[in-house]
Amino acid sequence: MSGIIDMVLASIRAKVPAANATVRTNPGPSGQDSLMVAPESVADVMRVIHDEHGFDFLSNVTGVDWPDPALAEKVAVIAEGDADAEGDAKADGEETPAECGFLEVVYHLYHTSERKGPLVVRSRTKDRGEGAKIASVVSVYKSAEFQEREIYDLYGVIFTGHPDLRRILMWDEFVDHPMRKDYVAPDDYEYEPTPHAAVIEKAAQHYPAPDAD
Amino acid sequence: MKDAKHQEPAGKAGKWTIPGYGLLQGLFVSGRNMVESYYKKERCPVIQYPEEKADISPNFRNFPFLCYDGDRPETGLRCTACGICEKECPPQCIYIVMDRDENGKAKKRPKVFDIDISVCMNCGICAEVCPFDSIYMDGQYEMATDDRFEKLVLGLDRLAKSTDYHMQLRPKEATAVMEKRKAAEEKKKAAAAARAAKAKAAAEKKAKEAKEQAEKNADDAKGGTE
Amino acid sequence: MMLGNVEFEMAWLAPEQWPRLPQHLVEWLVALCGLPEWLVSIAGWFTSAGVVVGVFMGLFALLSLIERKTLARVQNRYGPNRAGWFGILQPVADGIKMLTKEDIVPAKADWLLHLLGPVLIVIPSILALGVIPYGQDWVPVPLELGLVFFFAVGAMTEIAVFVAGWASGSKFPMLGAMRAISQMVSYELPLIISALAVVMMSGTLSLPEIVESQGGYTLGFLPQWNLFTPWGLSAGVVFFIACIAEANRCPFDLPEGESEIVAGHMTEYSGFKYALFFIGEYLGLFAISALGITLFLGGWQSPLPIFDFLPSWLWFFAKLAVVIFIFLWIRATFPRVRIDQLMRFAWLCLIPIALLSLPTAAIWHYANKANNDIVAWIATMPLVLIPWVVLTVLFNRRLSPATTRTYHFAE
Amino acid sequence: MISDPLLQQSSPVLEEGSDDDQLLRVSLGPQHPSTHGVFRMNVELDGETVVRLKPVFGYLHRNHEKIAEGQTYLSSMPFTDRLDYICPLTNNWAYAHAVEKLAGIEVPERAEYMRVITAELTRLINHTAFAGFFLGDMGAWGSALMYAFREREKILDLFEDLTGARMMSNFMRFGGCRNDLPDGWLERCRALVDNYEPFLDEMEMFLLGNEILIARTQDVGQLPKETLINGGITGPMLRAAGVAYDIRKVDPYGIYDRFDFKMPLGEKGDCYDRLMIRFLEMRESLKILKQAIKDIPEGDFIAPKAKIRGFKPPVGEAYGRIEGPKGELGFYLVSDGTPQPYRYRVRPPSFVNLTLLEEMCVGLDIADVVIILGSVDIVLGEVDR
Amino acid sequence: MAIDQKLADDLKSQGVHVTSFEQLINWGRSSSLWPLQFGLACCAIEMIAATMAKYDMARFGAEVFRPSPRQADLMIVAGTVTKKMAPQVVRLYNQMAEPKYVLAMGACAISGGPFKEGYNVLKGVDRYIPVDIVVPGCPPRPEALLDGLIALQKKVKGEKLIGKDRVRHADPNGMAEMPVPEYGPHDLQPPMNPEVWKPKAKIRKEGEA
Repeated sequence: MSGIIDMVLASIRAKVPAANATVRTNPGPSGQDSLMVAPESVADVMRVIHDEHGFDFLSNVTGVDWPDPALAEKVAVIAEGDADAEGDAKADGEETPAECGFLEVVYHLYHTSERKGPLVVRSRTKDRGEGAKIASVVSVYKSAEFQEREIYDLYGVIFTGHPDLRRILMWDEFVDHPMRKDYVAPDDYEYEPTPHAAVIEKAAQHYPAPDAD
Repeated sequence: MKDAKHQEPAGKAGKWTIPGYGLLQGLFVSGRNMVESYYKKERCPVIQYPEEKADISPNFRNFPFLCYDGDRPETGLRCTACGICEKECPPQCIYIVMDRDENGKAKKRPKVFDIDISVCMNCGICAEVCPFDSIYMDGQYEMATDDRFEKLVLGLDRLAKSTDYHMQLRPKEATAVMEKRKAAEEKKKAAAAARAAKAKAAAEKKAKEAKEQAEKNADDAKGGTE
Repeated sequence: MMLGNVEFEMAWLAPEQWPRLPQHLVEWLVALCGLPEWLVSIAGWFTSAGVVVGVFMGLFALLSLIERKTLARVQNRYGPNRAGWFGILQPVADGIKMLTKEDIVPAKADWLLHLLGPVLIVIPSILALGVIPYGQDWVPVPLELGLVFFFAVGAMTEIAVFVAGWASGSKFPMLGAMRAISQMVSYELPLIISALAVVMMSGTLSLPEIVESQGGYTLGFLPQWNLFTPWGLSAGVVFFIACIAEANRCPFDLPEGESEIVAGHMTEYSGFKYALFFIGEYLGLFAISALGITLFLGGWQSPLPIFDFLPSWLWFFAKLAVVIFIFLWIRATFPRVRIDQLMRFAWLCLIPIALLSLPTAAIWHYANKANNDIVAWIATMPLVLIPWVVLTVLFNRRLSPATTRTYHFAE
Repeated sequence: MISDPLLQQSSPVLEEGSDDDQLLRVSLGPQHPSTHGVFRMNVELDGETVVRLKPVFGYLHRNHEKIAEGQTYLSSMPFTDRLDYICPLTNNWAYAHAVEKLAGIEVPERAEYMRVITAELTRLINHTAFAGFFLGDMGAWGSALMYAFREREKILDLFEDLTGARMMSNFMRFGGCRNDLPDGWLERCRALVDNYEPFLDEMEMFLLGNEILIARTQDVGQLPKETLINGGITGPMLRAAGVAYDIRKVDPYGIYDRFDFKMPLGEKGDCYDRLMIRFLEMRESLKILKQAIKDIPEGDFIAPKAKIRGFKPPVGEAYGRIEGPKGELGFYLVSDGTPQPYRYRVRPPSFVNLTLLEEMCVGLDIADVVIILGSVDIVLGEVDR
Repeated sequence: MAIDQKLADDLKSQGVHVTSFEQLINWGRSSSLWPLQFGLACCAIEMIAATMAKYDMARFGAEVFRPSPRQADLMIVAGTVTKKMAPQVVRLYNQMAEPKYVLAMGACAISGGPFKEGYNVLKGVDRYIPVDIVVPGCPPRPEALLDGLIALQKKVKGEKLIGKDRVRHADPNGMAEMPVPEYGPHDLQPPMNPEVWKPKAKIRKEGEA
């Protein structure tokens, strides 16, 4: 696996220097290391991966919300040992505002005819508000179209260059991004005979003195 | 596709058919199904539900029930209100209140045990995690009602079912559980006896020690006064 | 028993005359009351019409049950069996429910046309049923131009379906109506052309006479029905296929097209208006099958001379049952065709074959004049076989790539 | 509301008042007889020809991912049953596979065999039901569906005996299966497998030669291979176009590398090939089942060290995928070391397979749209999650 | 209108069946409940299975699944009703002709079921439309659905069509149209229809009997 990643990393560093590509090792037993690139050059990186390395199948695109960047550093993203990458990682870390967190998009790519994969590529937005932008890869991989719309819907990541970026799962009038960790679900408490913590709090608001009578 | 070895084709290449042959084949199959449905059970597997019922596998699980030993649910309930099932239940449809005596001491039995079967997802995780062989999955499914609020919350009165019921439902599992419980009980009894003996010994020893201590203290006191 | 100008005859009680018994009795009773003659015949007409409507309404109820039960049996089930003994009251229950159901007229609909649609679809079917010869002596309206009348009236259903679809004021009914118009107009052609061959041979447009012309047996056992002649075979097959399309039955039930356009022209109808569509559809099915039987299956003629003692109308209804069963069987089996395939099939396949059956019939006529069946068969068979050979070759060459499909297996 | 200029620039397709006012705009769904649930397509028709088609999702968006992120790893297992509710056992396996990758759990051999047997039976259910639903989409009056469900009931009886439920099995655990095979189950399974082949013969006779079906399905909805791969299409749909990509072969999970089976490949990739490939795949599944039933060893049905309660995988992330009956079913999990997953993501095959729906449908009839959607074989529980 | 039950029983034993008009109508309605062809989620598969060979709902005259709501009598809400779907479900209900019945099949339709914690899941379809029969289970077995159908038939047979306590749809003022909720920025507007949704609010604090 690392063989592919190193190969891809070398060519990306040569072709798309702006991508700031680094390798992140996975601390878990799965050993699926990933390639971290800058958000605005994701599409260029994908173009290189698709055209030069033959990864023709983008299987999975998904978002992850990291309101707490310290946790993000702990999980899944331990920078690789060599000095070069370390420097990059540091630079990356400095760019990330520590207090506001960020959104991450993870791509899983495969090579269908040579049966290689997965190549995990990830990218982080600058913050979780206005700056949550990532270049869309729909022009390279059509399969990202609906998945990117889903990430936009549920996480609020704006994919620049997406042909039809609308809400996909929720209705168009909906304004929140429900998969974010800080999303608060609408208060539609109702009859619930077996209540547990969250429900009880809501119930108390709905019926100020539930047992008054 | 470098290493995809193509092998013999599976299509029906080169065969000539007359138009309409496939349609006639279709008619033949449906016609055969119709005719055979009159005399072949396999072609007419209808079970006329309310009158006759399909033999459902004993493993079938629908909603949970609580098992009690003996013949009175008030006393024999195996449940200790530990709350493990309440915590593990994926849709959070179990609600338990521990029964307590006047001093607030837990009586190790539920005062309230409600399962909201309008939410229950029949997953069986409660039965799986229960360490006290108390909660099992029932095969009862005829629960249709027109009152969602009153009839779909199962309280202790509707949940508690005797071991005989369990035995009837799943003899194999129930027997295994009974044997296990019996063994455990015996072990417990033995352990209890041993513990009692030990406790007795300890108590004796303690008493002895206390006595000695008292004596010693008395001695000391005596010594002190001297 | 000589009262008025109608005489009671014991012959009325013969099985052959049973269907006309009510008419005779009413006429007799009316005449008994001393009413004028024109009133007697009007009463007779109404009664005979009432018999036809009554019989076919009863058959409709029965068929709606039999259809559900046959479909169920094909699908390895029992079908309705709770309402009454063996489910026999299921149509009654359906009828009661339909009658007592709310009638919704959508806000965007044209209420008058919305009402007219289902009514217009039932009337022509009943009218068309009037000219069919059901038995030797049972022809409700013995018209000289029965066949023309039948087709003229039958064409009205197309308008009714379109009215229903258009008046509903919504999209799926509109699509259904458009499909219905194009389908039914295209299939009128093969239907009429194939009937024309029969007219050519029998030399009459009167349906009772067409049936008469099919009497007799070749070699003493093979009935001389039009279907058992080379030209009749090809015309009959075309007629049967066109029948299915005209009756909007599967596999040509595109106007209804459940999986595509919800319920087509009936989408916005509820309650009894919907039931009327149902009735219209089934009565239309009866009418067109009855015509097919009249034209090609010898009408009320019995298939073997030894069965001649049975009343002729019984034979008619037995044939009707068989034809309807084939309709049901087909419905239980086939998927639906697509609209362009449907049209291409009509124009490129059915109409040429139907047209070819006309010269075939002519050749058969002249060859038969020499009173030599073998010569007639030899002379006409090539014409009948040509379309099938062409079709087979085309089908295997171009239309069916299935014969050239290959599937590979990879490790 | 995010006021980004990018969002205002909505797709040209939705703009009103352009020069195609003559088009008929029809919304197929969410309640429509052949959208397999609550899928919706906004179709613009020129006569009956599709000019544009926009799928609308979300009518069954049940927030599976959000709910799973709030509860333990085990609690999500019964929820996976409800993703693709026609084939719950493969969903179970995919999730268990991902968690096993995440936590590095070994699965005992008997459990692997049990998984293969149940998964292949599930594939049989899915493909059989597919044939039935597909014919239903084409307007057949349910006979094929009835025959399919007649056989499905037999498999469901087996499942009920094994897992305790007809559909929502909740059977796999991290490191094995929940319970062992009941007595006599394997014999019943073997009998079923032996009787399945005649049923398949009958179905093939019933369907595959039918000229109407051939006319309806051939040369409908085909796309070039490269487009399909680029569009993320997986499963029988991709193999019907001749791409040899089956995860059981290219990225073998479980013990699939031990079995002797092949990947059937089509040539054109139209709806007929998709139907045919599924029939051929069922025969391959029967081959696998026969081998698995013969070879299944005695032993543990779950790894002895596996934890049911209080399961906490180490920090890390994993993407595990299996070949579901509908295509690549993947689970992406991020663990932060707590009993709840930090991120839980399902990569549903039927959702991604819909990517190219518009490309396949444009220029064809509305009746073709219905059968193309049928040939994609979607299940809304999985599309919207 | 009502017939003396004793007399009717007496006559029945003599082989004479007496029925009132009301009973006849109710019998017709209950024997011909045509469901709307409308499946939402997992339960829909069990609903289909209930119409198939092994269970055969057709025996009750209820296999005619009508794709158009105008011709359907019974809405089997089989599966999770999401908030995005809820307006459509209410609209379908409104489009059905009276008398119409609703059968909530499965946990999700009754109360949101296992998915009730979801932000997009309606916690029970009875928040917007009146439900006649609920069939618990996740999903209920096909037999359970048939059981629910039989319960509904019983209910229909017992309906009073005239008099003071007549059923809703026999009352000219009976509410047939339910207001359709609208999509709001966070939730549906309104989140429930108070005319229909009258929970017996029984709220307890955690750990309270």
